[in-house]
Amino acid sequence: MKSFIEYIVSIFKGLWTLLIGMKVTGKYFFTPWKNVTQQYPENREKLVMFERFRGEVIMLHNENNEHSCNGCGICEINCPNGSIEIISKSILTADGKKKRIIDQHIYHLGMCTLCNLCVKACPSGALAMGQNFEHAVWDRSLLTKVLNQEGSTIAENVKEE
Amino acid sequence: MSEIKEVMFNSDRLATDEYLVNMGPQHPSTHGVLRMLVKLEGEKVLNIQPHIGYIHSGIEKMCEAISYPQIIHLTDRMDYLSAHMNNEAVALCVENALQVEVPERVKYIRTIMDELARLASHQLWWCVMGMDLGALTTFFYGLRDREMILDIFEETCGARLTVNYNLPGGLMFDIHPNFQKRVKDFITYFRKKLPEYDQLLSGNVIFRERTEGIGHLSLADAIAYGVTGPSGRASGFSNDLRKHQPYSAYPLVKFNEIIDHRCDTLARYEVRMKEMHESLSIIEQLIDNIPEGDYAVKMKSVIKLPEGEFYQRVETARGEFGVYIVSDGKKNPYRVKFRSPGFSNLFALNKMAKGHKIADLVAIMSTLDLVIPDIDR
Amino acid sequence: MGFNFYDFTALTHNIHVGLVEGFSPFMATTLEWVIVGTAYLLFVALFGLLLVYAERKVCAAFQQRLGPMRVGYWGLLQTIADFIKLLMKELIMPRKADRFLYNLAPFIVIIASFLAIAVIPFAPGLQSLDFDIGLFYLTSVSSVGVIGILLAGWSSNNKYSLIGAMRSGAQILSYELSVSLSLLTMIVFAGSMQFSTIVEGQRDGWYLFTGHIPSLVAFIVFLIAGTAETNRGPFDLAEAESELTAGFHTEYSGIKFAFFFLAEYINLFIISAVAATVFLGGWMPLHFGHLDAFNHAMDVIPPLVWFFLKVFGVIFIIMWFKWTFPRLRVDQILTLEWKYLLPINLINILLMAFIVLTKFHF
Amino acid sequence: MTQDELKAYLLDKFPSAEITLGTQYVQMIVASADLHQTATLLKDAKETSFDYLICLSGVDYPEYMEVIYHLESVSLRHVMVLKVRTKDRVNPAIDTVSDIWITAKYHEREVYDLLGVHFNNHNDLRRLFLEDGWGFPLRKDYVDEIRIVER
Repeated sequence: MKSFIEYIVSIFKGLWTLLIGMKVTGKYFFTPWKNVTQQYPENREKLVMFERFRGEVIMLHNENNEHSCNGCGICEINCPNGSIEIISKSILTADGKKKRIIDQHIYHLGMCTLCNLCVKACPSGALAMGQNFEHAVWDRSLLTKVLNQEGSTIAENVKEE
Repeated sequence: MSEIKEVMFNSDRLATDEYLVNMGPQHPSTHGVLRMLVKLEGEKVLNIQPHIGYIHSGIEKMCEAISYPQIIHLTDRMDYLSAHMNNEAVALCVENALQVEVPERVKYIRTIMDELARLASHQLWWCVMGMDLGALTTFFYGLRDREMILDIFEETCGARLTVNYNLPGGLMFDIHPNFQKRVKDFITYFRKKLPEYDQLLSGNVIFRERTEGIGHLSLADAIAYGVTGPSGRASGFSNDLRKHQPYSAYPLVKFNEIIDHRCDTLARYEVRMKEMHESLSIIEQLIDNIPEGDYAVKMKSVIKLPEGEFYQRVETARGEFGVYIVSDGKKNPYRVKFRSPGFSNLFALNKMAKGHKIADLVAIMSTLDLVIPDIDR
Repeated sequence: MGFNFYDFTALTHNIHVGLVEGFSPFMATTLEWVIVGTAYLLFVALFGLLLVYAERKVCAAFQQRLGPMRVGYWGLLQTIADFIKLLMKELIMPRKADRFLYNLAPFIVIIASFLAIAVIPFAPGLQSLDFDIGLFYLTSVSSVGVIGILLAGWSSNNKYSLIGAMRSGAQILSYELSVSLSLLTMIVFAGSMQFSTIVEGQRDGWYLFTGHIPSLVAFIVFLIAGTAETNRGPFDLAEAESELTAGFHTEYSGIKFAFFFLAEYINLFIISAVAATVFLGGWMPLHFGHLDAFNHAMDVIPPLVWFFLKVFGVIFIIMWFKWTFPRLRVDQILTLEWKYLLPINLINILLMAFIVLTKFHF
Repeated sequence: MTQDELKAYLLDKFPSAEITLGTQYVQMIVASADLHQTATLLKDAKETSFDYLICLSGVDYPEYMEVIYHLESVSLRHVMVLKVRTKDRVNPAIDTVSDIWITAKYHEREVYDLLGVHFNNHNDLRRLFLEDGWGFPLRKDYVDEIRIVER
């Protein structure tokens, strides 16, 4: 008899726990305005990434198209997976001296793990992390970027190497 | 007639064969590319042979060629759910080797981040556990709450999963001004949601029937197999390194090591559920008391470890994570070995699931909370 | 040929008379077949698509999501797009599959569903077969589907499929018992197996309310067993995707997969329709004993709307089960049937017989 | 036991082994012939009872191959490092400890896979991550011109 009562009780207890579970899901069903879905391509205008979000490495340029990279190569050394290459060239300065400056700061986005070590290591603060995260391209070669813009020059106040 | 009789009673012609099923490398419940050769008798599991290495990435070999700050960013990719703890293990190991004392602020922030990462990992585990048992809705509820932690990570560390927030000697950035408010908001929010988790899954009669008494792993076996973390603690194996070998700010906080002696799937489930409460209370104790100070000590630009061997153990969401660095005085380590919790935990699966049904195998596997890159490294 | 939205008897009768008068008897019968068959095909295809859409939206709402939103307004055309995709997909067959049985299986499953749908009374006059053994016929034809599932699992030469099919076989064979017994309880109460009589008997109150506790118990048992019959919800062992990838239809692709998929939703409709008819009064409006004003107000809503409202109500409950509960294990599913549902059912029948004999019901 | 007590105890028990107090843990280097016996003693003796093998790693040093066992006692909470060396680089072989700590079975497979150290009496010594016929990548003389780019 005791086991029979236990049997009956177990049925009702079991049903009760099931109803409690249904209460939780039901609560969300009947409050659809609490939905958490973000419709991504539609909300592109409103979508703001966090300021520290690491989307890609960029080189900061001011309004005169000047950057502060002196081509020292510390970022290249600090990069764990070889996604930065610095190509420098030598020019003649006004007073007739030969000087090595940066020609191209090449950045392979396809190899980058966005670890922030290059930005952290840069002594002149030339690099930063950009918030753009839509990197899909049709051709892999497009992922190799030149970070210093066309015709840009080194800013005046940057320490010479 | 005699023909039929012969077929029915002649055991040679009606021989039973073992039923080998390949679970994986692509299978919904292995959560990655794990392959298991499961020997079945009907629904009953007779033997399980895990085959790993499908995403072996040779991180240990890679580490031999790169410097210490760079190693940290590789550890993100091992157990991506405990990325912060893995980072911290390497950072602590290097700091111990160099005898660097990090500021109190760093210790506090690291501990808070650890616990947030543990919460995020347990949340993901909870929702995947529900999904493995067939309750698909848990998956979305868990992810919904995990999103808040990931937002905290993104705002402070700059990334959601592969945070890379630690450096030898401190942190990558200081905490974001919104950090404390966001974390407190999360705690109040999540305190309200946790009872819901219990109502939806823990209390459910089907769930309890599915888990109670399934996948027994005795204390002796847990120690012999080296099953650590919540899975080990559910077998009564007291192995919480936050208690036994406290690091960072863990000596300063009060919390309980959750130990269960029931040894079954339900125990492993409940240990993790209770750990979420403990993590919340740890964060609560620290979040308002973060001391002022630097977020990193100035280290040399090229970090060279003294010659010798260094071992650091930390408690990740899955168990004991160890970093063993052999240095020969150069800027790269001579050899790095990672003791990953998942590796040891995985091989206890055979012991636990033998004799149970296929459905139980899935449940047991999800309570072990395997992360495959953590196993393969 | 007046069109009456409240009673289709005249409409169907007129079509029948028109056909018989206009054509030879053979042609008339053939044309009737074609018309009725096309109507059912269209209904099943459209209702299946609607149910798939509804399931996706309902499950999304349970999970705090939006569900399909891109194709059409609020994703209304999503299932149609999916269907077109499935039609265009390549039909893949495993090399060592049993070719004939592999191709036959999806048809058996879907034919079983079609056979069952024939006896469902949608509205007065809108029912193609009105047997005196309607419920008996329905339970027997709907269990033919399991043969298709077993064949699909066996013939596709896949270990997961075979396990799934065997699970499904054990499950449906057991739960068929509960479905039949809970319906039997209601047959005892209604005194008939004919659908039209059952619906007519609920003019003054649904059986769920008039039959006291036994009919309530029978309703709950029928919901549970019916969910198991359709391989859904917490009983989806046959296609448990976390264990068996996709169970018995792992190896099916394209339109054959669509057949299995459609059959699942038609079965869901049939179970809900039977529940609505037997327990909730079918197309009968909600009537309470002597509240005449209320009853008249309810009569304004057409029977077809009443029927679908009830069906969708039951479908919603079954979906609610599916998106809340974890899946049962294979031995538990049999324990639930043989140790809980069956004894409850047997006692329930006795109780119902007692109530009917003592005329204790309303 | 504290590190010093443990060191003293081990010095007393294993006079032939080379025991030092490392920066973190007590280290004990045993001859490869004594390994199995020493490990059994370390696990079974009441004073030490090292029943939990934390980590088993292999290192390829220029002169020798070394296998390192990090041991902990669950009841006594002390940690030590056991090391064993072999000079043979062509066919390095060390006794297995998988019958003492079951988890060693899989860690030893990993060491065999990546360093090519053979473990005697191991009942299932197969490669774990890599294919048969692959080299032993964690050895210092391993070359892979395709996959390893030197910088």
